[in-house]
Amino acid sequence: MKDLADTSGQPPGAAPNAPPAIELRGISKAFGPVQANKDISLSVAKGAIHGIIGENGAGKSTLMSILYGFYKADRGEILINGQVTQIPDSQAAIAAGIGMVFQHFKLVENFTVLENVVLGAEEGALLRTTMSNARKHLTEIAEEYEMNVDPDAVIEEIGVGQQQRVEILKSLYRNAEILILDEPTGVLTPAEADHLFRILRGLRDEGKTIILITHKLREIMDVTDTVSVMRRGEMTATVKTAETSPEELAELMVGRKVLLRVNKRPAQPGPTVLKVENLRVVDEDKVERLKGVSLEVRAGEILGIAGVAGNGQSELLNVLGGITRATGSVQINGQEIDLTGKHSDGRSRRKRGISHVPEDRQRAGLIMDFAAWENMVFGYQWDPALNTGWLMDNAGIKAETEGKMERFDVRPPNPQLAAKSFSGGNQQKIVLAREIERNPDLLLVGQPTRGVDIGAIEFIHQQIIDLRDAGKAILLVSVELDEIMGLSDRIAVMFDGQIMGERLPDETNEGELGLLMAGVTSGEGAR
Amino acid sequence: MDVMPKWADVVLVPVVSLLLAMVISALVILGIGEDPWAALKLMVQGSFGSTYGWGYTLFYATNFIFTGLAFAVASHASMFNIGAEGQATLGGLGVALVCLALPWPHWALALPAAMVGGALFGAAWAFLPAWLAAKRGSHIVITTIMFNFIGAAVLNYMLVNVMRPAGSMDPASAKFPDGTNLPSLHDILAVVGIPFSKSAPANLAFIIALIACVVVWLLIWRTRFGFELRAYGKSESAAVYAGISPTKIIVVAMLISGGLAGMMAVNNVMGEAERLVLNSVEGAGFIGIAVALMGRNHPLGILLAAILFGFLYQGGAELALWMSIPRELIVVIQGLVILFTGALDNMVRMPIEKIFLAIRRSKQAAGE
Amino acid sequence: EPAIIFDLGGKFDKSFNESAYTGAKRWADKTGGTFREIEMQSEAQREQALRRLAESGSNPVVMTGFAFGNVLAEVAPDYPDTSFAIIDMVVDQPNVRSVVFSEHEGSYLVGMLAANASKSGTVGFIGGMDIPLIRKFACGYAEGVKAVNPDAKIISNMTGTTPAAWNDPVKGSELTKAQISQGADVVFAAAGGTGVGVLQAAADAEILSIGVDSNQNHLHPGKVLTSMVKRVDNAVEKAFDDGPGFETGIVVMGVSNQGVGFAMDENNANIVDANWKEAADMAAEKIASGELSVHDYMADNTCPALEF
Amino acid sequence: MDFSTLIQVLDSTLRLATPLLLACLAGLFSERSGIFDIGLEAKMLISAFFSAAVAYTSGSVWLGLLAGVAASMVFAFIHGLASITFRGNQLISGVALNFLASGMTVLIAQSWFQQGGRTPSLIGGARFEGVELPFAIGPSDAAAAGRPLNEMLSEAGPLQLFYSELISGHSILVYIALAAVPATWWILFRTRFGLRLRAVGENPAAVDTAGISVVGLRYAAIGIVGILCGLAGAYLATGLQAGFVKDMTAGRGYIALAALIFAKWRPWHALGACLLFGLLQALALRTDVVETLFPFKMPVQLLDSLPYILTVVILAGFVGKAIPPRAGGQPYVKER
Ligand SMILES: Nc1ncnc2c1ncn2[C@@H]1O[C@H](COP(=O)(O)OP(=O)(O)OP(=O)(O)O)[C@@H](O)[C@H]1O
Ligand SMILES: Nc1ncnc2c1ncn2[C@@H]1O[C@H](COP(=O)(O)OP(=O)(O)OP(=O)(O)O)[C@@H](O)[C@H]1O
Ligand SMILES: [Mg+2]
Ligand SMILES: [Mg+2]
Repeated sequence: MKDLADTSGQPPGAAPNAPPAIELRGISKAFGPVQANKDISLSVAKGAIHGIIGENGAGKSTLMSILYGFYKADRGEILINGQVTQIPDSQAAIAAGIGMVFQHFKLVENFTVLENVVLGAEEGALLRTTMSNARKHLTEIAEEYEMNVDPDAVIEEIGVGQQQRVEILKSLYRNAEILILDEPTGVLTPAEADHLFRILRGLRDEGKTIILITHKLREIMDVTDTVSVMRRGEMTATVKTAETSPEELAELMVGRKVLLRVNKRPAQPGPTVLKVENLRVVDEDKVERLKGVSLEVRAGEILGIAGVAGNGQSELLNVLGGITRATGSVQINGQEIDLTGKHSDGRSRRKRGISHVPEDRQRAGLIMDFAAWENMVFGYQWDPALNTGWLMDNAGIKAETEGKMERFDVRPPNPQLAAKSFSGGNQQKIVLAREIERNPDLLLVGQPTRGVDIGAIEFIHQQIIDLRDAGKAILLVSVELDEIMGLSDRIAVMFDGQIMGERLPDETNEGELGLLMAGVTSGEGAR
Repeated sequence: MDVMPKWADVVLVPVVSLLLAMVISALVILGIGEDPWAALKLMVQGSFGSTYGWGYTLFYATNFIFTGLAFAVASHASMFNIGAEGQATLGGLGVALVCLALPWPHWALALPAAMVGGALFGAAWAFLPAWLAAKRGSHIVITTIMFNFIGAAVLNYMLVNVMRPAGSMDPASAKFPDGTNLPSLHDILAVVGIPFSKSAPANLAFIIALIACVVVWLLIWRTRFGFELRAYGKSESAAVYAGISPTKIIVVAMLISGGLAGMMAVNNVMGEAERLVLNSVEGAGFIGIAVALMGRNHPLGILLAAILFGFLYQGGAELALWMSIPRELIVVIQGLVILFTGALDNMVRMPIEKIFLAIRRSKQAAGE
Repeated sequence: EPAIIFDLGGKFDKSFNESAYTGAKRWADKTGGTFREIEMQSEAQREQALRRLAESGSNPVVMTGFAFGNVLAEVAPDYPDTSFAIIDMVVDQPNVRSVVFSEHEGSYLVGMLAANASKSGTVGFIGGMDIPLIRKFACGYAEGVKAVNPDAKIISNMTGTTPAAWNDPVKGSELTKAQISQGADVVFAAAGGTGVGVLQAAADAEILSIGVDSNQNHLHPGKVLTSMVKRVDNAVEKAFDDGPGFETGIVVMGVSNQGVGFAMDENNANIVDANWKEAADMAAEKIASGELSVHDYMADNTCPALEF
Repeated sequence: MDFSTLIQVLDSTLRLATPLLLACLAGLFSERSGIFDIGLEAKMLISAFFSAAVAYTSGSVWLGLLAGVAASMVFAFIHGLASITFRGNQLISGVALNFLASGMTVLIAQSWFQQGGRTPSLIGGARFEGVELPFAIGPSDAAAAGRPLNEMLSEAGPLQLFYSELISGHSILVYIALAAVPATWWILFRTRFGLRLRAVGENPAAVDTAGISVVGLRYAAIGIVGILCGLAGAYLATGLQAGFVKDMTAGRGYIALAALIFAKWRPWHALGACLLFGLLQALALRTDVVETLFPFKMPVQLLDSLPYILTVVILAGFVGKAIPPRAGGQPYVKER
């Protein structure tokens, strides 16, 4: 472990010489063959906001879940306020004053807020008194921390922001002194995130200790006092936030200097390939997800869609990819495509020359139990070229797959291996190989480098640019602003199901895009 | 990454599970005061010791191949079809209606028609549960259970009120015309000069079952539809991404499944009884579940498992006859086999996985 | 070695199959011989059971129940050297002995006793599976009741339409309760194993019941009026006695040759009035001599004394 | 149909609904905790056998009841082992246990009593007799008056008839089953245990992170299932009937499951559904009544399968959607 800082440095809210609120020593945890945590040690001072960063799958959630008693560590010990504490289950963690807000909320969807809050913290075997006391207590806490929620609202009927409040209230209700938040801002708008951080600072100033897991370096720099970096199951460094920089953290995260610039020539846009007009999507719960989106992508250019997750980008990709039904108009090469009915599915889209690299490769892009060669034709199995009469041409497909795996540097290049046996980056390469080698007119790409290490990122970016240079139209959706800025020829920003505006990458900056992403149009609030 | 090599998953785990089931069965036999070893010998002798025994073993196996394949096809689409019992019941009705509809001149004409009739009726019985699952999200397990009961009532009504010949007291259909009688294995093997028991019921349907194994294998692993079906079964979200219609997969998979179950009737109704009787399926629909589980949903595995269960059935009948062990013993064994190979799979798998993991770790340690 | 196959319901149904078992057992005790036995579990196994026994050299093979009729007609020609006997059904094959009973005659006699014992003037009949054979019981019973009390009311129910009706005691007891509430105070169960439920419900409600096939008087001493015994045991014993190659053809067992009758023993001695018994005995004599003829439902599928 | 026939049919309905109700409430606890159980049938059957066998051997129906419940608990525990501890497929486990119970009961019965897979008939203290409620006309009044009970009842007024025939005179287990409905409601919605149980069927991870043992809760539910199914089976063999006969549950476990869906997993609705299905069964026994009710000849087979048909209709969502507990049927897997 590389120690960049004296971690016992006192944060603002701490008493001098107090033992650290949390100390982990030599924690290891394996899930079957996957070593999620390797001999991790960490110490967090009382009254600090401590950040943890690391790539997807680095083991952050696992480590925190061990601290919270959700998983049991294979080895190692936990000290709370200097005392060695056994945390065999969450009960013990709660008793030790630890509260955790999970990346995926742990709420009972059809229970009320109040029921969720008291669950597990009931006063006696009967509910009557528990409920009335809890209602009072909850209202007090909610007022104290400005987190108003209706105690009788049913969870599935309130928004994610509200749900998150319930999770925090749950911890506070249990008198948590140590609060762990796992990627709390992924689902929040910038304004909601700001509110959350205000609350967190307030809690810290009361002497509570907070651990914040996030991917966003900006947030780390903004709110934390100290920060730890994890990589591949190991703790690579712990530093004081004031003494580091985003660049340094990024380097620590991936293990080498990060080159975020992409080399590309100026675009040579050709004729319009994709023309979208007034696209609207209403989901199962009758919520309007796309509120009249219009845009155009031309041959030989990359249109990047920026935005906070959950503002309609996924729906846009899904409509264009044939997964979701919609109203409005979409033209490919001047021809209208069906948005409802029998021919609005992925297969029809593919036949029209649209390829789609989905945002979630594991849930959509791949069949994890299928072999690589089967995945290499997944979605195109109907193609006569892949079939001989009634049967699929398995031998031919395997042979072709070998070539593609080589060209896209998929490791190991073994077509028989199941998709789940490849690492995330290699899985993504399989999807890209499949979609790009179809030589589509339009490529839809969602989060192409999510959970992919830096080496693979460079490769994937290059493939996308090569496709553009081959004169294809590309619609790129990413929540990573850097990626959008680096790859796009034009940038459209989505907020709340609408396009807030379009910018050219050279003529804008992250600040302006950030405002658009928060729904502030330049007229009102641009600098 | 897989913890275990494939052979361990496909062979070792089921075999160990089976052994456990057998050990408990032996204890049960001991418990009722009989000698398990003698029982086993008797069962083996009775089911494999003569062509007569073989004839019954294969006859039962034929039923189980059809229902096992039926369960497996639906399973690959992650549909838990436990309605094979009802589908086979209705298949019997279809076969009987076809056989009784015309004065068939020769079995070669009657057979394809009966196969179509059985498959059609079986598929029809699977259609509604499938459609409800696809369109209204109804739980396929519960609807197929319900349809088993409704199917039994339908057959009951048909036999008692419609198909019972005048003057007969039996709730059974009339005997099928001679032109529908399928050649038995005795007849078939006689052609190549192999002597085979004349009175055992194994018949041409066994050959059809073997063909069905090959066809199902081709369908699942070699055709586009099979590809889509397996893809849907593994991941619905990915299937939708790829433009595979869940409705189509669910409905077609269930129709094929029901059709296979229905075709079982060619064996027991047309091949053996040559008339339709109540409860002609005799639980084969449920045994299909065990057969498919043991056979890991693969036709070859299903064939082997079906023969195993055919052995249990025939051997069990022999036990009831020659030892004072009630025939229910095979129901117990059957339950144990399903329990161990299906529900308690992890009980066997987890320790075996641990062993493989330990071996791998130590190898890695040695390699480093 | 002789063999016997019991129909659905099992050999301990306390009724039909048990009667057959008694006969076989008696033969074994008498001769010291052994016999082979199989109980049917399902419709579809009949043929296998028959063949397996014939195949393994059992001879003669006796089976109880009309449901074997179709199957036996097919199997018998394949084993010309084996002698088969079937109870309750006629199968026309050279190596088959068909034993049928004049159940209507025995039912007539217990009907007379029922009418005499009834205080309410309402008696019940609960049949097993609704088939002509059982209607034959019901019809003879009704005639016997009417012979004693022309104004008597006879309530008749069948348990079901499938062989499951032979073994459904719950339904038997529910039907009995219904009949009791309709005023019946004597109930005749001609329903195999289902009758256990009938007799139980009747005993619970303190009314009288009439057993069938076997002598069931002992099941609830003092509460079972009598039993319409059908000497299946005799038929089986005789077939075993006669051994392989026995005389084939149709054997009719009626009142005249003690094939059917009503059971008297210490269990019902106190509840059957001597006068009633005498009347029934007289009727039996008349039937035997041909002076009195009881209508046979199966002869023309009608019943003058009862509507179904 | 006259009043006394109506009372008769309802009386029969109550008797036939009792095992359904007990099993249905068992299913309710199980599925509310997230465990599907198509093995209700198995537990009822094994309990029916052991309660009858032990009641016969010991002469005490209460010992029989205890044995039945214990046997049912053992089967429930096996299901728990398969579906909770070993995270196996709950449906397969249910199917397997149904086979096991069906074969096991006959096998043991045969080797114990040699009566072809049944127990000898139970008499006297080995059976549950009807409980005569105060003021009801029952066998004791009849004995005292020296007149047939039937006659006395036929003279009684409608209210007395209703009370004596329909309300009074059932076995104690019938009253227990009825009382179990409000008890279930109260436990589920008014106690800490109920709150947690409902939560674990919806989202076990929420329960787990709240510091409550998912496994413990589910085993507790399984235990309740064992008791209730045990009661149901014992009622069949020692209350409704006097002894065990093979496969005597005759699909009641599945009808209970159907009733559970029909009731949308709610206790009071379960009572309604079970009474309805009980009524259908009672009517199927009384073809004479059915004939007076319907202008056409209603096939018994249709009557028999109505519970199943109604369940399919409910499942199809045409009559209000039946949404099962969300975590139902899936084992709780923390670590892959
Ligand atoms: N329950 C589990 N069972 C098996 N493997 C798991 C489990 N949870 C996590 N893993 C594996 O452990 C590793 C670390 O996962 P973890 O969720 O801790 O990462 P993370 O740093 O939180 O990633 P992310 O940023 O995506 O949340 C990954 O390889 C993951 O696949
Ligand atoms: N949940 C899991 N179950 C089984 N194996 C897993 C799991 N998660 C990861 N692995 C295996 O662990 C190995 C490392 O996976 P991981 O995704 O962490 O790779 P990585 O180092 O992040 O690579 P990349 O940069 O390509 O994503 C891979 O071989 C993968 O198969
Ligand atoms: Mg995480
Ligand atoms: Mg990775």
